[in-house]
Amino acid sequence: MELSTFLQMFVNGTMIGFQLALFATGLTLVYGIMLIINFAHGELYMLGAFAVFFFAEQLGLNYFVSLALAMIVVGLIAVAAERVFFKPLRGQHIPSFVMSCGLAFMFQVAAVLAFGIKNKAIDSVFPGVIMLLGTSVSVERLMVSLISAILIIGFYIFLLRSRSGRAMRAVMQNPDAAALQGVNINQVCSLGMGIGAALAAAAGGLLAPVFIFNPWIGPVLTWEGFIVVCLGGKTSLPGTLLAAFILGYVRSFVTTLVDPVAALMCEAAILGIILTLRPQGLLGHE
Amino acid sequence: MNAPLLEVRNLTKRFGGLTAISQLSFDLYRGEIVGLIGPNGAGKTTLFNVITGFYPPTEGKVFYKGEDITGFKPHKLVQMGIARSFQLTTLFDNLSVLQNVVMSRHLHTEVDFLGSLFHTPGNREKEKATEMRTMELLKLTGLDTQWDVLAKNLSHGYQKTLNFTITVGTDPELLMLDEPLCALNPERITAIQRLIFTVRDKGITILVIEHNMKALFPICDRIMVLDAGMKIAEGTPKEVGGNPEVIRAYLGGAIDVSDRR
Amino acid sequence: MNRNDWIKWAGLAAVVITLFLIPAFIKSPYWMLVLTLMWVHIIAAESFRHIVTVGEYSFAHVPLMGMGGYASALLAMKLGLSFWLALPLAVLATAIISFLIYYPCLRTTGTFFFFASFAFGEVMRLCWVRFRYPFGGVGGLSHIPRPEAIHIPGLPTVEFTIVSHTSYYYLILVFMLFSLLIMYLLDRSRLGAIAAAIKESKVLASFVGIRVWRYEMIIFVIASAFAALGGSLYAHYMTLLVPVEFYWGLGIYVCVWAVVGGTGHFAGPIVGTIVFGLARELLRPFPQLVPLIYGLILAATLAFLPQGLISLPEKILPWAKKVLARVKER
Amino acid sequence: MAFTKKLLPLLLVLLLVPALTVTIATGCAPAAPEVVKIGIAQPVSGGWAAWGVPVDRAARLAIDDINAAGGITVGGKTYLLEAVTEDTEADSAIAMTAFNKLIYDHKVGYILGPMSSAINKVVQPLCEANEVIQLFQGSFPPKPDDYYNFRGTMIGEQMAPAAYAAVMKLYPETKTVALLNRDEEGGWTNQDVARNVCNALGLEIVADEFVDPHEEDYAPILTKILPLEPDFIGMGMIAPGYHALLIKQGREMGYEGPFLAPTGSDTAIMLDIAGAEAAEGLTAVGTADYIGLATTPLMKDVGERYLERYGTQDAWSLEYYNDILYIKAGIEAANSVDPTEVVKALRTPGFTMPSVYGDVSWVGEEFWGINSIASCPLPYTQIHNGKEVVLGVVTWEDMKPLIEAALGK
Repeated sequence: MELSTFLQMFVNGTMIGFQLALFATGLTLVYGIMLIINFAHGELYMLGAFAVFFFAEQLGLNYFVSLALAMIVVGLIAVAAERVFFKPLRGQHIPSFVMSCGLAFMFQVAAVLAFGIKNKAIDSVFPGVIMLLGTSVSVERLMVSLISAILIIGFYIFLLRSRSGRAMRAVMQNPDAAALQGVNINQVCSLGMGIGAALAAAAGGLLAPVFIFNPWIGPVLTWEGFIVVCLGGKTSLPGTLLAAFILGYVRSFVTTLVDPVAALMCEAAILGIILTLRPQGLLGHE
Repeated sequence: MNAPLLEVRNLTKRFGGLTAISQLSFDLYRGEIVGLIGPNGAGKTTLFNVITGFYPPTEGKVFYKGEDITGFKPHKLVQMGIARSFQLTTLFDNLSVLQNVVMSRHLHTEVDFLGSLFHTPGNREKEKATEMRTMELLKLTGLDTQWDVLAKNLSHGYQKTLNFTITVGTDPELLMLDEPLCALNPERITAIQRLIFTVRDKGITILVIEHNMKALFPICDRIMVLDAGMKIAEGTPKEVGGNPEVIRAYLGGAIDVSDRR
Repeated sequence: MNRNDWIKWAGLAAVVITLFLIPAFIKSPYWMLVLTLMWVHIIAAESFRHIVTVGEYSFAHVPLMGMGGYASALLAMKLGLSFWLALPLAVLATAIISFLIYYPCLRTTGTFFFFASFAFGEVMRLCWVRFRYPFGGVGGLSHIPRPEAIHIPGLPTVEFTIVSHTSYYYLILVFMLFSLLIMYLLDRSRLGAIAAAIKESKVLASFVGIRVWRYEMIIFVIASAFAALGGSLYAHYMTLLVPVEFYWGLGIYVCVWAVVGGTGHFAGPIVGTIVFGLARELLRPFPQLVPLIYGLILAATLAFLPQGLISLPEKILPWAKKVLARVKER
Repeated sequence: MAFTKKLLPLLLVLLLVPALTVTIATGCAPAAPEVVKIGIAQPVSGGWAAWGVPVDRAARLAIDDINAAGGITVGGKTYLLEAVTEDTEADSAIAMTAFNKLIYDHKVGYILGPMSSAINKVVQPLCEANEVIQLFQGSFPPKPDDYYNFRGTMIGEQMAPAAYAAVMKLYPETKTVALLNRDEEGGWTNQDVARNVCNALGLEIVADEFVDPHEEDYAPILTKILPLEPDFIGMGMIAPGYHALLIKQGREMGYEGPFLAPTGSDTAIMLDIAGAEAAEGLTAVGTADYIGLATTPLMKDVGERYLERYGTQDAWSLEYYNDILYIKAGIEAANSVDPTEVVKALRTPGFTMPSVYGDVSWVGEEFWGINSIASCPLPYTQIHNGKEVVLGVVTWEDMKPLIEAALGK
């Protein structure tokens, strides 16, 4: 196999990695703070895509403005959902998981009623392709990766520097201790849910011009997100990044060298093996 | 003197850098009550966890009745007659007191699977027998009045007692108690002290971690003092109480040992 | 037997008789089908609860149900075995496979177990997709032989064809009642008690001498065996198995039925399955709204009935009593 | 045990609930005498709704047209048509219940569905057993004993040959092909046929791949295909929208050759997603732009009314409009609304029916042992600078030799 093909596989993997990373960071955050296995996360991605579609295509706003708006709107929706649906179930894994399934159902119906069933797409924002070493890199996806990276880094800075960021980390490490130190758990939960949802919406909005979307794209993504989260170690954000790229490369290389189903198999197998040999995940703590 | 029941031979446990227990050796003889004291982080609970196979030791061995039991699984140890209680009271929270203690009789109720499946008369008798024995235990520990209360609804003192009852329920020969007296009011303390004696009179050997000196010293035949994972003193309560090293390391220490919360 | 027991047994008898009489006053084959499928789902949900009794939630359960279907379908199609032989063999085979799947999973607990079981179940499911021989690939297995007719001297032969809804109804009803009975007895047996103890505290359980690992495995294997029973019945009823139908879709539904019904109580999953199953059929005129209604039922239940729908009577009985009392006063 | 006290009374209640609801529900199923019910069993919710809803829309449009025109007159008696839609969610169990409800509760004699070939294997025997005429949308070929089962739309065995016939007309110099298809029963069938056709045409198959029906990132699979340098890429049954993505990403990765959509394309979506530049030279068989590419006045008229009623044109929608026309023709010919009579009429040799493509008849006996497929002439189109143009029409006669080759007969 020539070098170019190999490079192409590498590029593809990196792109997938960035997409998964941005999506799964929110999932990890929500799990880390609230221990919610949030099955509705993929629906938040879907809502993000539709929100951008609404603002950019139907209202004709600038793409980046609509992206920001989408993040805010979806974030607020998620905060409301957290307050109404998840608060009573805090700390109970399975009930909150089931509740999130219910939420996912409702979001899907909402999207169907609002936007119909047809596949939607929005015009490409950064058309064009860069060719180097016989490898093609779509500018669009490059920008997606770039913006994802910026968002993730920004989120990390927020997490490390800001006061509420530190509060979040405290809660992720040890909720009880954090509560004792006077951290307002409810606030942190809402904030975490909001930010997690905003990141999901950002992923949705960023990929809306690259891919197509309909009300049912959520669940599959959610499962991929879970695989990433578990692999990285449920509450470890660096772990999530690592896992996202590992999975990206596995997907890219196995699909190209074998076939797509084999790629799915590998992902599931890796997850199972890691979870059983190192239950806390790659970078998770005991 | 007869052969020791439990022999610990230069046991060492390191977590990464820090050494929780270093080169610890001691013997326990049948029918004695040995107290294990030491400041927080002296490695007392770690010692329990290593002996009961929670963590494998870094070095050293543990012998029980002359047999090497290093790293045995808990249920194996229980079969051999070693029982332990937990510092943070662990109970079957949503089961009644009776069910809790019935569970503790697990090894001593031979289960006929089909019998229990179809509730045959024979099986009912067995269950009756177990419940009788359980009620005896509850009478012994004074929980019989609350046999049908859910464990989680018991007062702290009674939860400690139930915890103790469960350990006794497994018919152990060696009983390892982790702070059975901490945060209890005086009459509960005396009650449990009396229990410890009754149990000892049945020929059960007891190793007990406790911070509450006032409560501990009177019941112990021997006291071992741990500091930073090392045994710094051993002897009768009187000797230990008078040992200047101990006083420096511990009794004179910052923490007020008489009522720890 | 005291009065309560009498009521109990009378009630049980009444239920069973009613179930056996339903075909007499429901002539619609469509509703026969709906109920029959519901019985299969009840087997699935109840055996799922059986896993929950030790405090774990398994996502390999539905793939294992599918495995039961595939096993008996393959035995019947490739080896030409009779359904009546294929069924027990499939249950056995699935029990063994479930052991292999849960063996690694049991190193983990809680959420980790949840996802580990998902991963291994998914690997198994993808095997059906990946290997066209013998599993038939994405298209799955079709034209699975139906059960052979039952000949009992002196009675009319019971045929199993695409239109013999009643005989299927009875076949699956009998199997459902059988598995419910066994699971109920297991639940009350010492095994159930041990499961409860393990659920409460694995550590303490091990320190009263319970071999936690072994008992968990026993319970999981039994549960998987019942799931396989359901799967096999489903396969020979539908005569079609498609891998995607044993994806997380049904997995989530089974979990939802069990949890919304109430896993703390034996009858919980039954309630859940029936409520959602009927909701599904009664909402047929508005297909788009089905998920919405599901979501609402689910949210309302989790919010107001933490113990599940099963605890509804306890919640309203006192209130009802009050009302009655007030009525009496007048 | 306290545990069991509540259990059984409760069991009693809750197991009686279904029984009661059932009795109530079954109590109400009246069927007005002068109405002919037509069942539509399609996925109208969930991920496959995009496939099922056009059927529902087109069928209801056709039924309303017929009723507006005074219904169907049989033996001096006028019948109106009535549509009954039941959701199948593309799930075999739910589809089975849907068909049972249609057949036994709604007592319909004619059913449009199902969409999925796999599900058809379960419901088709049911329709046969209950003598219900079934117009099936999947791509699975008929069997000789499927007496009540008709296919108003093209099946895989036709579309692939038609498509490659068109390609050979357009690109005679083609040597190598890459076959990509949807990893799903219909896709497998379609791919098998495509393979045979390509072999028959002497084309070398350099890649033979399947992708998940809902896959959106084709970069990895394209990385596998493109280095093999195919002269063109056949996209099998990959759905409109998804194959637009495939084209877009293929262009991004530097593939210049033509694409082929053997099972029809949806130009609007195509241009919207892939853009005119990328879509240039896309060859498709069948069309979604029934107005712009109308081959008959009826087609144009219906297409326009579909657009104005539903605000969109759907790929493969008017083929389902045809289904209703066939039923109407059958009823009139049989001069009875009884399916057993109608099926006889439909099966009379040389029976021709109106369709938006003009008069058609049931064909296919020489290949599948029974005449069950409507011989719609398929327009094959190509996209040239942002506009879809019809290059010609593939008729049943054109297809025959290739189908023969495809089936190795």
